[in-house]
Formats: sequence, C-alpha cells, structure tokens
Amino acid sequence: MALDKNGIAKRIAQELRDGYYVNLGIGIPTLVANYIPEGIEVEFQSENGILGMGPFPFEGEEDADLINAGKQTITARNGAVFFDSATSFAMIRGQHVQLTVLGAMEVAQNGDIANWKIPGKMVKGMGGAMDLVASADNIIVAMMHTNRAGESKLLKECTLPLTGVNCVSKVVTNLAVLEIRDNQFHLVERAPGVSVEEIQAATSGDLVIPDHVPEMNLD
Amino acid sequence: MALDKNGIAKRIAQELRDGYYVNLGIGIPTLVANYIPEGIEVEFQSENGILGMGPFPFEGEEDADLINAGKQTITARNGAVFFDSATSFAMIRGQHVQLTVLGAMEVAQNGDIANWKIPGKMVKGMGGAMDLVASADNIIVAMMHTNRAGESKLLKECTLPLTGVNCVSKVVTNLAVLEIRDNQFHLVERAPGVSVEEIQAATSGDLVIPDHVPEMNLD
Amino acid sequence: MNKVVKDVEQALEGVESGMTLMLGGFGLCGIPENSIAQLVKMGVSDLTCISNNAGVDDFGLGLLLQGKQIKKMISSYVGENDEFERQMLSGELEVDLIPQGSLAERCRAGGAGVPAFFTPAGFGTEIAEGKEVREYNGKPHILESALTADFAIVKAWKGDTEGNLIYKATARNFNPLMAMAGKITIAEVEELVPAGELDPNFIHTPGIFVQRIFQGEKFEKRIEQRTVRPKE
Amino acid sequence: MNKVVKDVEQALEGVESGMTLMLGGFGLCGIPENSIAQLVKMGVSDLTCISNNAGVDDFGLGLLLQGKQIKKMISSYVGENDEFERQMLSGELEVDLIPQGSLAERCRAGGAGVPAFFTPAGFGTEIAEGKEVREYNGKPHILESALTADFAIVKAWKGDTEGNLIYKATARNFNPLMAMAGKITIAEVEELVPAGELDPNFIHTPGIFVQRIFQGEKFEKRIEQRTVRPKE
Repeated sequence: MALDKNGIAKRIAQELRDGYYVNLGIGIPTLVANYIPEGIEVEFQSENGILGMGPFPFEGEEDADLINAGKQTITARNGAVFFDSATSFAMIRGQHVQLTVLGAMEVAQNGDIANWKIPGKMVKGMGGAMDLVASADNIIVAMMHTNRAGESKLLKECTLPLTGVNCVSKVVTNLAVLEIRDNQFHLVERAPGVSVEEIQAATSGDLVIPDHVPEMNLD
Repeated sequence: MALDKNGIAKRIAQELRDGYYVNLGIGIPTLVANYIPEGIEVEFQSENGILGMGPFPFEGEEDADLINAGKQTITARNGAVFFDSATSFAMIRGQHVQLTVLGAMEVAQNGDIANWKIPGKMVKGMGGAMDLVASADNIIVAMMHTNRAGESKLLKECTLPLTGVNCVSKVVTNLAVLEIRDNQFHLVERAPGVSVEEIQAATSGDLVIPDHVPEMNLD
Repeated sequence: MNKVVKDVEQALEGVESGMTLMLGGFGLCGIPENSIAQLVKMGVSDLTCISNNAGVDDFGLGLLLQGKQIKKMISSYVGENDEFERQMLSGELEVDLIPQGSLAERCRAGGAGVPAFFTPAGFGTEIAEGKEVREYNGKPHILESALTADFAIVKAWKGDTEGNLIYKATARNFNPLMAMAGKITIAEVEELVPAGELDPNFIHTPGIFVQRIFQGEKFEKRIEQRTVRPKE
Repeated sequence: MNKVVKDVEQALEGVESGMTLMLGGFGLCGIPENSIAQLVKMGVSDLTCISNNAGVDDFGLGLLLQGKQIKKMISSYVGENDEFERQMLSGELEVDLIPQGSLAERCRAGGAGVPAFFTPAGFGTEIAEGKEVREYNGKPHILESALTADFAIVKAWKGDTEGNLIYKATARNFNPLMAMAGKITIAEVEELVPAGELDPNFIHTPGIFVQRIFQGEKFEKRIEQRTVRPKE
C-alpha cells in the first residue's frame, strides 16, 4: 500500500544520524521531526533564524516573535539560538547543515529539482529553497510519486523552471525510496505492498531496478 | 613655533562635528580624543571591536578583555557596543564612520598615502590601515611635516609602498594645515609663528599658497 | 549621540515617492508596524520595497499594496497575498524574486561596503540569467551585487537613545542586515531605554547603523499561522 | 548535541604537522591560551597559522614561533615580536600580510560559503598585485577569496555543552568569524555551562559552528599595553 505523508516522513526520519543539524522544508518534511529514531540526537534549523526548534507551543503560550520558516508558532529547546537571516544562510551556504529535506514538484534523473514556480500561474517565490539546494551536500526530496493528474514527478528532465541543478541525492515518495546517481534513478526500497511494476509505471525517468528490491521497514 | 604632537591633535579636534563617528589611529591621532570641542558629541570606534571608547581605566581597574586597536587597556562609555572584527570593518568599509585620522610616513599630492612598510626593514603589517584609507571619504593625516632626516613627508609621489591611493583629503602637521585637491597641496593654515616660507621649504610636493594664510587658532 | 525622534511622523520625514525602502521582518514577524501605518498615511507612492515578504492582504506591506503605493517588490517569498497576486498578474506591480539567502547577504553586503560576492544559490536557474558564473571548489557560483536603500525601516524589541538595538527571538531575521544598508535607518522599538541600560556585550545592531529611533505607539504583532498543541 | 571534550588534549586530537589553523584573538586579547600551550606540547610543525597577530616573544603564537612550529603566518599586523622578525628576515618563515578588514571578511566568507567578494581595501597597493580589479560606484575594488582552516581554535568567555559561545568585550574580535571557518572548530572557554543556561537571544557563536568545547584550565590573560589614569 502506498504511504501517506506521515509514512514518507517516517521513512525519511531513518536517514537522520546522531549529531545532524537538519533543515526541514514546509509540508511533508516538517513531519519528519515527529519520527526521530530513539537514541539519536538531531537539531533542527529553520532558516528564518532559529537552531534548536522545539514542538508547537501549548495553547495560550504562542509568541508572535517565535516562528519557523513556515510562519508557524513554535518553541525553542534548551540550548537553542536565535540569529539573523545572513547568519542563518551562512550556516546553510557554508554547509554546516548536514541534511536538508524538502518537497518538490518535479525531480529529474540528473538531480535537478523544480519546486518554486509554475509559469502562468501564481509565483510565490523560492524563499530559501534555492540557497538550500545549491549548498547542501545531502538533499532528500519528500514528495508524492505522481501529481494530482497522475503524471510522474520523477522525470528524465524537469519541465518546470528549476530551483537547482544536480543537487538531489535521494527521493522518498509514497511508493519508493530512490537514489540519484549516474544520471538515473536507482530503486532502493518499495513501500510495503507496492510492486516494482507499479513504481516503474509511475516513474517517467530512467529507473534502474536491482534484482532484489526490499520493502521499507517502518516499524 | 612648530606644534608638538598635542598641538597637532588639538588642531585636528577642530575638524570634529557633532554626531561624528570617528576612528583614531595609533600615535598622534589617539591624542585627538583629549581635545573634543565643547558642545560637540562624537563617538570613537576602535577597529578591534568597540564603539563608544572611553578614557584609560583607573589604576587597578584594567581589564585584559577590554582594549583598543593599539592594544591599550581602555574603558567603555555608557551606550558602548562590542562587536566582532567583520562587523567592525563593515562599519568602516560601509562608510558609517565619518572621520578617520591616521598617521603617515609619506603623503603625495594626489592623496596617496604610505604608512605601513619600509622595504628591507622590518615589516609590521598594515593592520586596519588599508581598509580605513580605501573606505573613508574623510581622511585626515596627522604627522610631522618632515622625517627625522629633515626630509619632507609631503611629496609629489610617494616613494614607499602605498597603503592607499587618492584618499587623503587633509593633512595636519606640526607646521601647517593642508588640503589635497587637483593633485596639489593647498596651504590652508600656518602653525602659530611659522612662516609660509618655512612651510614651502619643508614641502617637496607642489604647494598652492593663497594670498593670505591665516594662523591656526588653538585657543 | 542621541538618535531619538519624537514620533513616527518625525521618524519618517523625508521619505518620498519613488524612493527605495528596505523593511525588516519575516512574514509578519518583526515588521515595523508603526512605520508601515505611517507610510499609508503619508500616501507616498511608486515605492521600491525590499522586504523578504509582502505581508498579507490586510496587514504588513499588504496595506501599502492596497493603496497601490508600491511600484516594485524585491522579495524572496510573496505568497499569502491575493492583492499582490492580482497586481502582479495584471502587470501593475514589478516583482524581483531573489533567493532568501542571497537577499540577506546582499543587504549585509550593502551595509558592509562589499559591492558584490559569489554564491552558489540560483546557478542553473532563471535567477542566474545574465549573471556572471565562476567555478570555485568545483562548483559553479554566480555573482550577486549589494543592495542599499534610501531608508531602511526596522523593528526591534529594545533600543537605547544612541540607536543600539536588540531583537527578540526570530523577530530578528532581516532587521539587523537592513539596518546596516539604509542611507538613513529608522528603528521603531517596543521599549526605548536610556544609553547604558543595554549590555554592550549583547547588542545586535550597533547604534552607528541607526539614524533615528522611536518607541512605537502600539504593536499588534499578528500571528500568521497559529499552531499549538493541547496542554497535557 | 553534546560537544564537550574532556580536556585540551582531547580537544586538539587530530591536529597534525602541515595543517592550516585559524587562531582567534587580537594582540593577546581573546587568544586560546590553553590550546596554544597544547600545540607547543604536541610539537606539531610546518603549520600555516591564520591569526590577526603573531603574539609576543614569550606568549601567544610567539610560543609556537620559538619552537619553529610555524611555516607560514597569515596576519594583518605582526609587530611586537623579535623572534618573528628574525625568522622572517632570515627567510625561515613565510608571511602573508592581509588588510585587517579583508582578513576578517575572508574568514567570515569561508564560514558562510561565499568563495569570493569585492573590497576596496588594498587597491593600488602591492596587496592588489595579481588580483582582479573591478569598478563599483566609481571606485576600484579587488576580488578577495575566502579563507578556511583544518582547525579553527577560538577562545570564548562562556560556552554551553552544545557549543554555543559568548565572548566578553573586545575579546570577541576574530573569534566568531574563525569559528565559522574551521572544518573542525575547537572552543576553549573560561566557563562551561549546561545547555539552556545561556540566553538564546544573546549567543555570539551558534553551536552549529563548534565541534569541540572544553573549559580551559587556566587563563593568564596577559595585558600588552597597560594604560591607566590615576584615581582622582
């Protein structure tokens, strides 16, 4: 069965390593914070100026001056730090953040990503996404495998305006985990109960399928 | 009579304007802080990271963590701020400092200045001088008119390695106040009792002498 | 060096139609509410506004958009605003979208006298069109230039009479960077204290960057996305 | 994220001969005394040291010069040191002198992922030789590149277990910039406190930049120029 958003987040959480500083984008990536594996300590950075982001505040304890990049009210953990936007992107551009998780509209088999603009429709802007994808060594995209029209979001080439080039290293979708290398998608894991054929059918880019494709372990 | 170092400092202090942020170099420039005209408020920046520098500490109250760019123990005034070296030079390079006073070995009539290196002798380094002279709009040089060998320090062209080009706007020496424009030194004031002829003799660069050259008023 | 002005009217004196303004804040967090209200009142128009976001329909820079006072927005993210969308699609409003990190660094550069710098952000995208590309450490970078403004308008938590500022939590964001980059920088603060009351070790914006400071009359501090968890 | 190491030995593990080190401090103010003593003890040599100054004969980096452990100094001002002078004039020591503001900005750039930037400092001087010149705002600027180091060694006043640092007064200087630019950054602090004790609003160096932190055993904090006025 294909994963829901929480399932995708749960699978991505397995990519966390002890000591990682992590930037989570808006949407599915935000949910990753709910599934930190036991025995692992990570610290969340939000590009509007906090390191050590905590959970949402208790009702009535919201502080308008304390938000994340999604403009949601949040809290600060013990040991948290606030800083300005230039320092924040110094952390990102300077590769001090070990893992970036973000959503996408399209990912190409060369690692290109498009997630900020649909020509002719409303343009909301790239926010920090272009800085994040251009800087990070370790970028995981969290998204549904196909769009609402049922078309594959894993393409030979992106059709939408790019956010960054050759930057995505891994994609986790509702159907599969895929690695990007040698200009191809490499199928690494299947969602529980999802067949290789389903994944192949939903993938428009070149897909390398090994002999054995294990199911994700989400327990 | 030619001025002493304190006289030079006193004359330069007349260039201070209310609301100026001022960077004073090591040596004679430091003394300028002792002669702030009444009714004028200025703030001293030291490039090692303080704005709002106060006088030397009382004996026994020195703090090793509180020094100026000359490595002297100092105090901080009410409203002072400490900052890092990048922020300090952001102030300087970004032209937020209205007046820079520094010493020189040579000044040329096009505004070039040399004050950091004598080839073959010990090289101590430029410290912040190159940033200061390249950035500031308003640079006053405080120096003796001639060197120990009696040679003019106001030249057609500098002979020593340059610290900066076309940057000095005014020179105050033990003999005179001179402005630099149109590739010439313009004599503006004489030290009390010093003749135009003495100044002319001590100046190797082109000197423009107006009909009337007033004496400095140091009262 | 006293930087205190009487009120918001005096603070914004000299702001004219056609000028370039920087306005601090991220979303509605840390925006100079009182100054924005005054800009509406003054009716200045044809403004170029540099601000990470464009407010919401009825708050923040959205208020200036309603009055069609803005000619051009320079931002990184401009969602959350129907009037913005309408004006942009109709061509009434020019929009220059900039990666958020480049926007922050370009403001800092403007204040720090660094006219241009290389960054990897945006390489290979339409943002890089017409920009110089150079490879460093095996990676392409594009040359970005500094931003400055006729007036930078920032909002701080506390400030002293010398213009020294401190910000609270994530309301800091672009404020300290824009404070550096204004030809004239105006700070509105929640609390104005005498010089010497703020610890010199913990100032976020040194007063040298600030020309005018005043205590804002009222801060609504609207929350854009109120997310909470129930008390256990 | 606990960054605490047991002592200075553990903190400096992995520093090897031939490496590039950044060391914070201005003169003798805010230098990592304990780490320098340990470098002497370790006897590592052929070091390239990036530091605004080179200490005095018998303190600070002067101690490493005495042991001829430094191959190259990258600094802005190196007076106050006879042994330095001797080694430089005899050609034993390479010296790269950099304008102080460019040094600071190059360290910050290294930490911030900005590989190069333009600055007016040094144009027309020997510092600009071989460097690209470009005019901005009618003024020539030269292109300077970022600096990074195998290890950055900084000294802070207080630090917490997560590596968050605060500095005291002008002992801040180059420390926060170098902390950003080390592949591994080591912080020695006068006082190490548990996470949560430092106000998150007033941290000078966020812990993300620091890999190892320890409380120094002893700080001499020598004064270079003791200037005082008599008590009235």
